[in-house]
Amino acid sequence: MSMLSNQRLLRTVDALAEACSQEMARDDSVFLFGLDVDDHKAIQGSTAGLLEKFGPDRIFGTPLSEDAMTGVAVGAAMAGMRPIHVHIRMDFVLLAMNQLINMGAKAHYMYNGQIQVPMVVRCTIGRSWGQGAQHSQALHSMLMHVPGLKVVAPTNAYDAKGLMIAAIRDNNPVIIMEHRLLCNAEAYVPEDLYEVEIGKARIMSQGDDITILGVSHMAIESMRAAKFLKEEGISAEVIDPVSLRPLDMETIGNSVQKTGKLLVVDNGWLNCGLSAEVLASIAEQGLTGPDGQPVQVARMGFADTTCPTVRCLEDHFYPNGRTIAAKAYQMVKAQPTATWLPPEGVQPEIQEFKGPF
Amino acid sequence: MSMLSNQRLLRTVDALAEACSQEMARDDSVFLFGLDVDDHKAIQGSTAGLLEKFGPDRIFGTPLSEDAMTGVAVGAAMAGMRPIHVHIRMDFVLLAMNQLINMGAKAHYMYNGQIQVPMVVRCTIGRSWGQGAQHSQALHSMLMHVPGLKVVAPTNAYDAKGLMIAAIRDNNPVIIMEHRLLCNAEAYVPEDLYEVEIGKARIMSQGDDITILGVSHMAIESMRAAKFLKEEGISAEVIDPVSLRPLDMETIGNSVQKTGKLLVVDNGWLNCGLSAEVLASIAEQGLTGPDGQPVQVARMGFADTTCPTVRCLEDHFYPNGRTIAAKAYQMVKAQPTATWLPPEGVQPEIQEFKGPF
Amino acid sequence: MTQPELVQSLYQTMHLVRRFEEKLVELYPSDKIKSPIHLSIGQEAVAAAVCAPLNQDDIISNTYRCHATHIAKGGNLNAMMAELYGKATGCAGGKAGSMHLVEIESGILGASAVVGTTIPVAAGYALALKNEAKKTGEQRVVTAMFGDGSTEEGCFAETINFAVLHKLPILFVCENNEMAIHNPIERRQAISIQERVKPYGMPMGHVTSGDVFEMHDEVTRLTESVRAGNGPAFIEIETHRWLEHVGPNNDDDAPYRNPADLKKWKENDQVARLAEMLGTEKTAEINAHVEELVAESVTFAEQSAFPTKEELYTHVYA
Amino acid sequence: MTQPELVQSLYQTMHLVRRFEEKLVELYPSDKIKSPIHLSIGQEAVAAAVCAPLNQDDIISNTYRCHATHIAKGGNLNAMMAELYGKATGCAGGKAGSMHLVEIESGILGASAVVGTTIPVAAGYALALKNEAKKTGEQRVVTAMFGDGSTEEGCFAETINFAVLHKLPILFVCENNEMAIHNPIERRQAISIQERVKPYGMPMGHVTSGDVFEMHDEVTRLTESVRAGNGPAFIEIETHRWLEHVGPNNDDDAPYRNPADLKKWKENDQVARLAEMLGTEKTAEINAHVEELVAESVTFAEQSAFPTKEELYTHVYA
Ligand SMILES: Cc1ncc(C[n+]2csc(CCOP(=O)(O)OP(=O)(O)O)c2C)c(N)n1
Ligand SMILES: Cc1ncc(C[n+]2csc(CCOP(=O)(O)OP(=O)(O)O)c2C)c(N)n1
Ligand SMILES: [Mg+2]
Ligand SMILES: [Mg+2]
Repeated sequence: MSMLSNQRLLRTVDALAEACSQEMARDDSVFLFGLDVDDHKAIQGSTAGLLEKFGPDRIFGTPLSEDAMTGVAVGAAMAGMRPIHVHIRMDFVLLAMNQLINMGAKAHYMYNGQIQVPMVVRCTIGRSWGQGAQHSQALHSMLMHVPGLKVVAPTNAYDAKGLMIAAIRDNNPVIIMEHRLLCNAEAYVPEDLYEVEIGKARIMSQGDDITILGVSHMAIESMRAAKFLKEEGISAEVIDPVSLRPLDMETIGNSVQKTGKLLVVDNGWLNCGLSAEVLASIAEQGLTGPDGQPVQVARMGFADTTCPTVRCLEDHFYPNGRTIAAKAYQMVKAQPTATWLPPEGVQPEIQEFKGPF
Repeated sequence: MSMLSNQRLLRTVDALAEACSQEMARDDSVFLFGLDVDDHKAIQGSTAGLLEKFGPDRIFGTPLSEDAMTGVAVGAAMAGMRPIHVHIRMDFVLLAMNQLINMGAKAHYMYNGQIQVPMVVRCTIGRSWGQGAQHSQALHSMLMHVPGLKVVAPTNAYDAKGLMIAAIRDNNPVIIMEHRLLCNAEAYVPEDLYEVEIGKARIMSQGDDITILGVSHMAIESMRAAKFLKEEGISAEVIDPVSLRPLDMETIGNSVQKTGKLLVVDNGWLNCGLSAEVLASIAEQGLTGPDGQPVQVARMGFADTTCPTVRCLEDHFYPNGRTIAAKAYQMVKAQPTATWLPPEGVQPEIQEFKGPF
Repeated sequence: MTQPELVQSLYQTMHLVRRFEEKLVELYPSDKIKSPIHLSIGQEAVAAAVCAPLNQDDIISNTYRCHATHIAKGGNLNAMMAELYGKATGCAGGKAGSMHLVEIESGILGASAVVGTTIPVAAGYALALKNEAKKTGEQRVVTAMFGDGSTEEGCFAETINFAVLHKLPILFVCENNEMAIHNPIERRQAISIQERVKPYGMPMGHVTSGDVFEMHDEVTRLTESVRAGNGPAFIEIETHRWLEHVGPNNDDDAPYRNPADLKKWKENDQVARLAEMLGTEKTAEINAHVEELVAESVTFAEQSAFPTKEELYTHVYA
Repeated sequence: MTQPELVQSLYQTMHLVRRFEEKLVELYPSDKIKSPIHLSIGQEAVAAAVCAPLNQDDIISNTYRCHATHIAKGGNLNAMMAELYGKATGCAGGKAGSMHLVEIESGILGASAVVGTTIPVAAGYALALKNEAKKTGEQRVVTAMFGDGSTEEGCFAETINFAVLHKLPILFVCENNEMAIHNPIERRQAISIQERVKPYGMPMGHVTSGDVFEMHDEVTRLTESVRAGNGPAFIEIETHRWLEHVGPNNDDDAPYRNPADLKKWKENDQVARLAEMLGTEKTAEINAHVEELVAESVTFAEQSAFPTKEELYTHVYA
């Protein structure tokens, strides 16, 4: 992360609120709307203070009408405004697919550049405390499938602010996928306005033995895995893709050519997902490791099931630092049946998380 | 295709209508509904005769309400009926994503097996005659992403009938993806009731030099490519996956171990798509060809753009027999820049197709 | 049912709902229930009234705020509590939790946490029951529960139209607590639900009094109309949520609350009212029984095992 | 505008639409236009009336059946015909075709082939214009065109509610030809559109006569109400599609047709009526001009080049 002045430790939600507030002050075509954005809970605090500062014309709650409200965002964007539409869970975006994909993603192309759709869709992936089948989905892979859309997934407060600003200024529909467990995570965030480039991955920790690409919350779990692996003398390079579409295959490709091994850990299902895309792209390019051998690849992600509610099943639904480390260990040691598992570690954002929501 | 008695040459749409008719006669819990299913055009003829035979209680048009009508299908299925819900274009399924994914795909799991959702969703991919951005999408990859759904894509009348019957009898939501250009293609179809197994691919033509996996209409184009390649002395094994989720990776894997080369030609976008999944799966398994080298892989599909309306751009949006052959040629000859292109061929289903719809 | 029997029956249901949920309030800080809970405390009368005219094989379709109707429709209390604990003995083996309670043998169609989704699903079930009645001659009915907020989703309008068009055997019940999370209805809806629905010509009811007997009479009248084959009916029942939207706490002083409303509704508490009507002796008897049921459900839940990890992979496909 | 001027202006617009589309009917068998065309022959009066009170910088939002309003709103005829041919000079360079016509400098927001999608999009545009007016003091208006079928989509109900709630400067125009493809309205809608919309309290109109002057007066009244800041208005205009749903042909004897209806509407043809009002001389003058415009558009389209293949990759992202 580049060094900018006036850094403060901020929670991700505060960084998001700050980004919106600064952009709304800078550009009066920006407005923010969605269910519950203007209540006292303020979407975990991520919209806090905006109503007081900008009034109900520029931040307002809506009826429960995700489909039409997405259309309203599309239309307002076509007219030159810069709407930010907020969903408190990504699962509800399934109600907005028609507008997002049939209109939002296509208008600029279909109308041959005459119209732009500079809109932002914020949505949060739920997890823990029994979010269950319908409040825990991460649908980025579906959205990544569609030309015309951009998708980003900040995993820390710094990126959250910089991506939010970049997304607002982008002239295309940008989906910002947040993660409920990361809402309160703190990072140093500059006071100034800055953009985090959409389309650039970030190397979170350098390493030589294996590349681990961790998406959204799995970037955090991958860092945990890297720590476990270090104790075994394995040096993992952890990459946070930050931007999912466009995806920075160059950074990933460079890393795997150095390590010769790639483990993609998606915060989502595998089938036809981001992890498939990355593995396919590496294979298609025929990338090789330092030994000249093809890069060895593997992927992890949500179990190929619906998400169960009870914690003891949920624990097996998601990869975690230990299972990621174990998989990486097998790959590095070239022992596919090795059963080494790191000791139980702490996952404060999970262990400390208590709903009710 | 197995040999059953009483084969007749039937169009795909006639085969679909026959399958529905026979299943509706056999099982009175089956019903068929959707926009325009009961008019004189009868969804290109694929629902012809049903109204006369089964009356308006079991085949009926609906209001323009894709979201709720999908919910109605889910609910009726939960109650033990076997609805077939028809969309004349797959693009409209984007309006049904919430019901399909949040309810249809999850109910059986979320309710721990207490409830089943034996429903069928038929939808047609449009192409040609300026179907354009919003009438040409193939969204199978999005649906394949979701545990709980099944997705099949018949490319001939035989499979259309057999898959329709299998889908009706399946106790899960099954999406049948048809292709507008294949509606009138004829094949021999048994009079009897038979199922085509969901989850089994079909080898369309045997070959040793390269495996070409062609999805939906691209199975036809891949067969054309194989013909071109044959004239160059290249023997391509063409596989039609038939079923997309579950996907028969075993048949594909066996083939690539024989040929050492795989070209996936999807009838859809590449990014996070079926083609990515197949390549990832091959790479993950570390499959090798007869020479012990890793399988060489590549993929083709829709251009990474919205679909344009005018034919001259559309022609470049889709792969075709010639471009597929050219790509396969490069792979087999190990000349990535080889510029061989087969002569112009006939694509009667495209050249003869005249809308208006 | 005689009037005293009705009073007793409604009281027992309401009190059971109340006590079950008060038990949840008590248990929740122990973190044994790890799932969002949307309580119906204050709204029990609706569930009791709505379920009163239903047979076991009639169907109720629920939202995530489903404890009250789950109990009122006759859901097994032990399996319900076990589900909230995420136990293998839960009504969905721990996979559902509070937001997706289900018990098909009691006619309880699975609940959904996506607002509005169950409305067309309920209509689809009703379509099947209309079909069934042609063979059996007996019309089972579907009661579709939903909040005021659901009526803003497009699928509500789509479903109402379809149900009227097909004369489906469904009673739409809008449980109007005038809130969607913290967002008051007047900031979400341009006109009243009554005005919007009236033109469809369904038999309609609108209970604003909070009076459980009025609810009961109206629901009974409309359910019987549905059962008689007259097609769908619609009722809106005004009520008030006493606790926070999700979770076990009061949020009396949250800015979205109007304290006068809360006070008015608490003074209009139907549980207390019916207890008084029944007299201390009868009430004590019922209460004792209710306490046993609730206590038993907790014991059952506590003593049950969690599902084994293999369960993660069961029932993905049927 | 004086009454004679109005007659002339409405006639010219309607006749231009009619002749442009008749030219398409003639051209279509040549296969030069390779895209589904949804013609408005028989419905021209609606477009002429709706666009009459609009300024160039007002916005019209269209469905796939968009030729008539594209012309009436002042869309460039050459660029329009070129678009139907798929030429680089088309209003969207061949990427749009008939179903997605667009010309933002004439206030024509791109059309959509997914029924209902443009309704909330139009409302979003109106939200922006409401905002703009706070700064400029001038209220531009959005006219949202849609068919009777669109009103069954959930987003219609969602949008109406939102528009009324936010007092958006939008005129909703339901062009009711009583058909969605071949499906008559009474088999799709349980109650009339008027009944459904009336409760929202918007200024409303309902023109059943087919009379272009009545349409014009009603649309003008409502557009001015919207422009004056009174919030949304709604008008339903009954009309009849003379040709098949999509394509250039008659389908008079298709089973879904009621020949009496078609006959009645053809006898009520506003193009013929206004021609008569204008007299042969004036009509001939206008007609000659129209023929020139149409012929010129064909020549322009024919002589224009197709886009180069690089165009496939332009404008994916802005
Ligand atoms: C489609 C959808 N949008 C938003 C939400 C978030 N949400 C959960 S409950 C709720 C309020 C629903 O209000 P209402 O229907 O009146 O039910 P109540 O909670 O008052 O019983 C909202 C907006 C959701 N679960 N689903
Ligand atoms: C969401 C959606 N569903 C179905 C279709 C198929 N379709 C195309 S036009 C049409 C009829 C629409 O009727 P109406 O809104 O009355 O417009 P009209 O064609 O009569 O002008 C239908 C169902 C579609 N394009 N989009
Ligand atoms: Mg409510
Ligand atoms: Mg119509």
